[in-house]
Amino acid sequence: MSDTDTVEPVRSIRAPARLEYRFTAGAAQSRFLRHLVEGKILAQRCPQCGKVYVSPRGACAADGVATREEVEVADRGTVTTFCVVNVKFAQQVLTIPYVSATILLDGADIGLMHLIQEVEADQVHMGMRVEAVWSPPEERGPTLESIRYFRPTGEPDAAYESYREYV
Amino acid sequence: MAETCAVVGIGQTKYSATRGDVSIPGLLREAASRALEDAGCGWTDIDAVVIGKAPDMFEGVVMPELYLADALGAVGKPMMRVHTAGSVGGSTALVAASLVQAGIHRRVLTVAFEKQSESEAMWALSRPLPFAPPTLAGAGGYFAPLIRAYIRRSNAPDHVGIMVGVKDRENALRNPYAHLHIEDISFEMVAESAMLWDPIRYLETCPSSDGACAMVVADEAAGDRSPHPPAWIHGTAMRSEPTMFAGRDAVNPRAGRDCVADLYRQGGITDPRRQIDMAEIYVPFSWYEPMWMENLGFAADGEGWKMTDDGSTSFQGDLPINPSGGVLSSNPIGASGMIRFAEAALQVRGQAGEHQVDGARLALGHAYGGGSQFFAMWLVGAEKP
Amino acid sequence: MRDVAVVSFAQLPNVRSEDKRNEVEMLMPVISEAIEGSGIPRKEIGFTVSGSCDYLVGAPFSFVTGLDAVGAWPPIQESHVEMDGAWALYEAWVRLQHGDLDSALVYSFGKSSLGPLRDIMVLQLDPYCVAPLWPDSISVAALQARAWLESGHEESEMAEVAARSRRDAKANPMAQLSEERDPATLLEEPYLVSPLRRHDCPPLSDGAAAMILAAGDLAREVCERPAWISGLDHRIEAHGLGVRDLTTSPSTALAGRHAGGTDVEVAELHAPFTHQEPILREALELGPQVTVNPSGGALAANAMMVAGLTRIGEAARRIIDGSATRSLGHATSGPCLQQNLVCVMEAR
Amino acid sequence: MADTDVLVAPNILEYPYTRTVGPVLGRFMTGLRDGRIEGIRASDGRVLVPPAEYDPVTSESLDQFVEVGQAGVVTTWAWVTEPRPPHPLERPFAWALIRLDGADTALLHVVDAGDESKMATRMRVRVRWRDHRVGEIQDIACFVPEEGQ
Repeated sequence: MSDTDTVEPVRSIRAPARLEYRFTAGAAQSRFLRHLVEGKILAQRCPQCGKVYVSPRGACAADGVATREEVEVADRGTVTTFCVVNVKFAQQVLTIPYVSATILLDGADIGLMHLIQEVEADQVHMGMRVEAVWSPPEERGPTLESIRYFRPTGEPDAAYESYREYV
Repeated sequence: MAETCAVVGIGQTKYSATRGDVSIPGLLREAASRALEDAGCGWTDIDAVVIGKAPDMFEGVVMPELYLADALGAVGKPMMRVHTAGSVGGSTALVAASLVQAGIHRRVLTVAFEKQSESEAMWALSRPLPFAPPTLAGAGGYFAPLIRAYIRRSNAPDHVGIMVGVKDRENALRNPYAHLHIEDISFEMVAESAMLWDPIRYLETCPSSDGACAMVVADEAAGDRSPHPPAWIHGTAMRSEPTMFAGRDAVNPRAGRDCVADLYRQGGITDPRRQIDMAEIYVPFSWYEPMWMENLGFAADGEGWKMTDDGSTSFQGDLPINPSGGVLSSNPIGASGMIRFAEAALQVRGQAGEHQVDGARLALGHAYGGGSQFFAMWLVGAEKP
Repeated sequence: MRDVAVVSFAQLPNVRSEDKRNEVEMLMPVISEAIEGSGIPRKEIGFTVSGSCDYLVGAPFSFVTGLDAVGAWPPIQESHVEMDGAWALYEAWVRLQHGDLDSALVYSFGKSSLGPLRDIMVLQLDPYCVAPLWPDSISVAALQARAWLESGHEESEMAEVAARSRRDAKANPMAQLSEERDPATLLEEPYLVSPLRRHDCPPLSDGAAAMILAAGDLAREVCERPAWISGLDHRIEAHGLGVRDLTTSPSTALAGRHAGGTDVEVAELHAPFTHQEPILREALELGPQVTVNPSGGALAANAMMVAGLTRIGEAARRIIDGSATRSLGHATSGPCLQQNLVCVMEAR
Repeated sequence: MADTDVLVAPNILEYPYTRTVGPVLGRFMTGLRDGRIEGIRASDGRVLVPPAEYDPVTSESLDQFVEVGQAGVVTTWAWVTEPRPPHPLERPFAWALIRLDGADTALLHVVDAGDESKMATRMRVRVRWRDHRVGEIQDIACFVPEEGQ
């Protein structure tokens, strides 16, 4: 047993770690998520700068103040910028290529990240007008997945100047 | 005002996808021992240790300073651990410098590292959280839309990103520590590599590396006596802004502009393009070179890509950017920022070997992190400020 | 060194589970309270630094969203340590020594309710030879407790610490556990992990705290009785439990000597387990005349990453409110008091 | 909607870490796989078990290995009545710091003593090896009280 040269030395160990946490969405986010079940997109307006946040997080990060006033925004908007995802990685649920876009919903002052479908990836472009495709009401839950994706509305593109501040 | 201080020792590991020959402490020691040797000092000459790395989840070691205290000779000394996302390597160096600038310590050892091979880095960055849409696609998925917006704003031609991908890999061939040594790198090779996160191609992205970088930061007296030329610190600055707020410009963030303005004020820089000899900039995706050229005031808005296009940022250019090969050639995330800071210092010390820029006397080290919201920078020079 | 003082401190009430609020929603009111308490306009604060731990939340970069509570616009000079907020305070104090900035915001947050804290803390331990066995944090503390007991102490001393802490906590509205218990009856309870009983261990807490530091004239201007930091130091020991004498705390003693921790009237010691309080007391050479943990200490409220900063905040509060002229705040990190920080404050 | 309706969801953090061990820990792990416990000699002559890669006093690299005994004394211990899921044993057991014969520092491991009354500081315990060993600290299944006590 003392002859260490006869077998390969140990070079690595396995150290799996599994920890079970809970994730809390917080008050503002929870109200937003629950409204999705009803097909509504709830935003919050900052009392200082007046900007409309969606998804709301209960605070205006620029001012560091709580946002309490709730406003509803449209479920359609403008693609301000996007990425065509063509890379495979662990825990990915979508088939590639898919388009992940920043969408400025009408009435909001900040973009929301979501998927663009019902259009070829190479046809998606900045300024494209899109609308939400909701899951059937019985399948909706308090999650952004209640919006299955966004799809082109066919409206003319928004002018670059109308959204360039929001990418 | 703050005390004068200098970098008197620098050490790096060889960067690679998996440093299977060492433990985590072994990896840090490789860099730290080289830094001490360069500084001509021993473990007992060090007053305090500051370490930095990106999320603990990469290695699954919570607050690793606790376990690493022994290996870094910190027992009985003050030891701190910094975490500011991707900018952490830079911030860590700034905290170390701050301890000397405050007049509290004479010599501080600072080390930043990542041993990403212990886990799958992409997992830690892209783990889906409850209630979110399944759009998460890693760092590339976050930055690609910003790059697209930059291209739209500046009307930059597509080949600029490819040029950076080629240039930084060519530079890496002169740096023995670099992870990627692609001997036959060419424009065609980058152009034809897979489009991963359109508009980002595979060879326009950084690798995932294991590695560590260390520095010894010392006060003026120790700098004066250091066995090798010191890099004197002419300015240090950090700025942060929130990730998401209405009207935020994430393409050309104000935090970066404010940070560099503070740095230039400290260093007496009025014409950065002319006064600064080279820079090591945090460029994890090729397009970030032209983007940061504008953010850092080296080019006017919308003109950054022209510096890449006309060769100004090449090794032979008038403002060489990332002669080490940059983040595109070596990316141990938590260390990547410190490598920028250390490489800038190496250049003004005249110790960059084959990738030494002729006549580099004043250099900028830059790091950023989060959603382009955390910035850390320093300005180092061959002469005392 | 430049004169720097704690001029304002705020904390959330510690609770078992802060279910209704996420980190930003928790931090906003406490940061605002600290800033308003200082009277310094938010946008004029020179430096901001926070302390937190991703593993408590179970998500990387958890401090990033914390920044949303600050109002970091226009951009601010800001940093973060993945450590207890007490080390964020240290970084801020160092930064103020440069002389170009006069004030700093320090904050920290921690929610123990989100994950299995006893197991999370295992990942602090030697990742090769110890963590793979999963010795939970209470078991590790129990090893130290027995070593301390067998160096010449009694379990009744531990029960006395527990009873006094929870009794003192009755006067602290921010505490989570407060009760009147007879030490003798505490000893009749079963062991949790012998020799530790439940009352020897800290509660699981969610909390957040924020503090404002100011230098020189600014401190005098905004605060009637600033808690001037007369000494601040921290030290670390070897990591391995089997290489240390667990019955003493040499790093606390060293930090205490460097910080000048003598002649204090009040000491807030970050001792999450009962046996650790006398170990720290001895290391800092605190005599019987020193009031220890009048807030109830970490045995009454122990929000991770917050409890250390809170000790300094509580010690500062006693200078600011005039009930003490010299006080000491202490913070610890790592298994069995591996790393320790001492902050000595005084009225002038 | 009531304010109390805050959404909560499970969030499982699970990573299969692989740790490369380097030469010093690698030799220790190799020894365990082969049923042998090796420490390392520090600059002050002490034998450290488990071995440190770097000297705790001088910080210099260490490489002088010393085989130590497979039995030793308990220097402190804690009794677990209700084992937690990740714990090495499913029945009540002791965590212990154990100084092996020939070593100057103590190793953290578990003692399968059956009952708390069988545990005492300074008691002697002996390694019980796992049947199938792969080169990791769990190759020591546990320690057991040495016979004849």
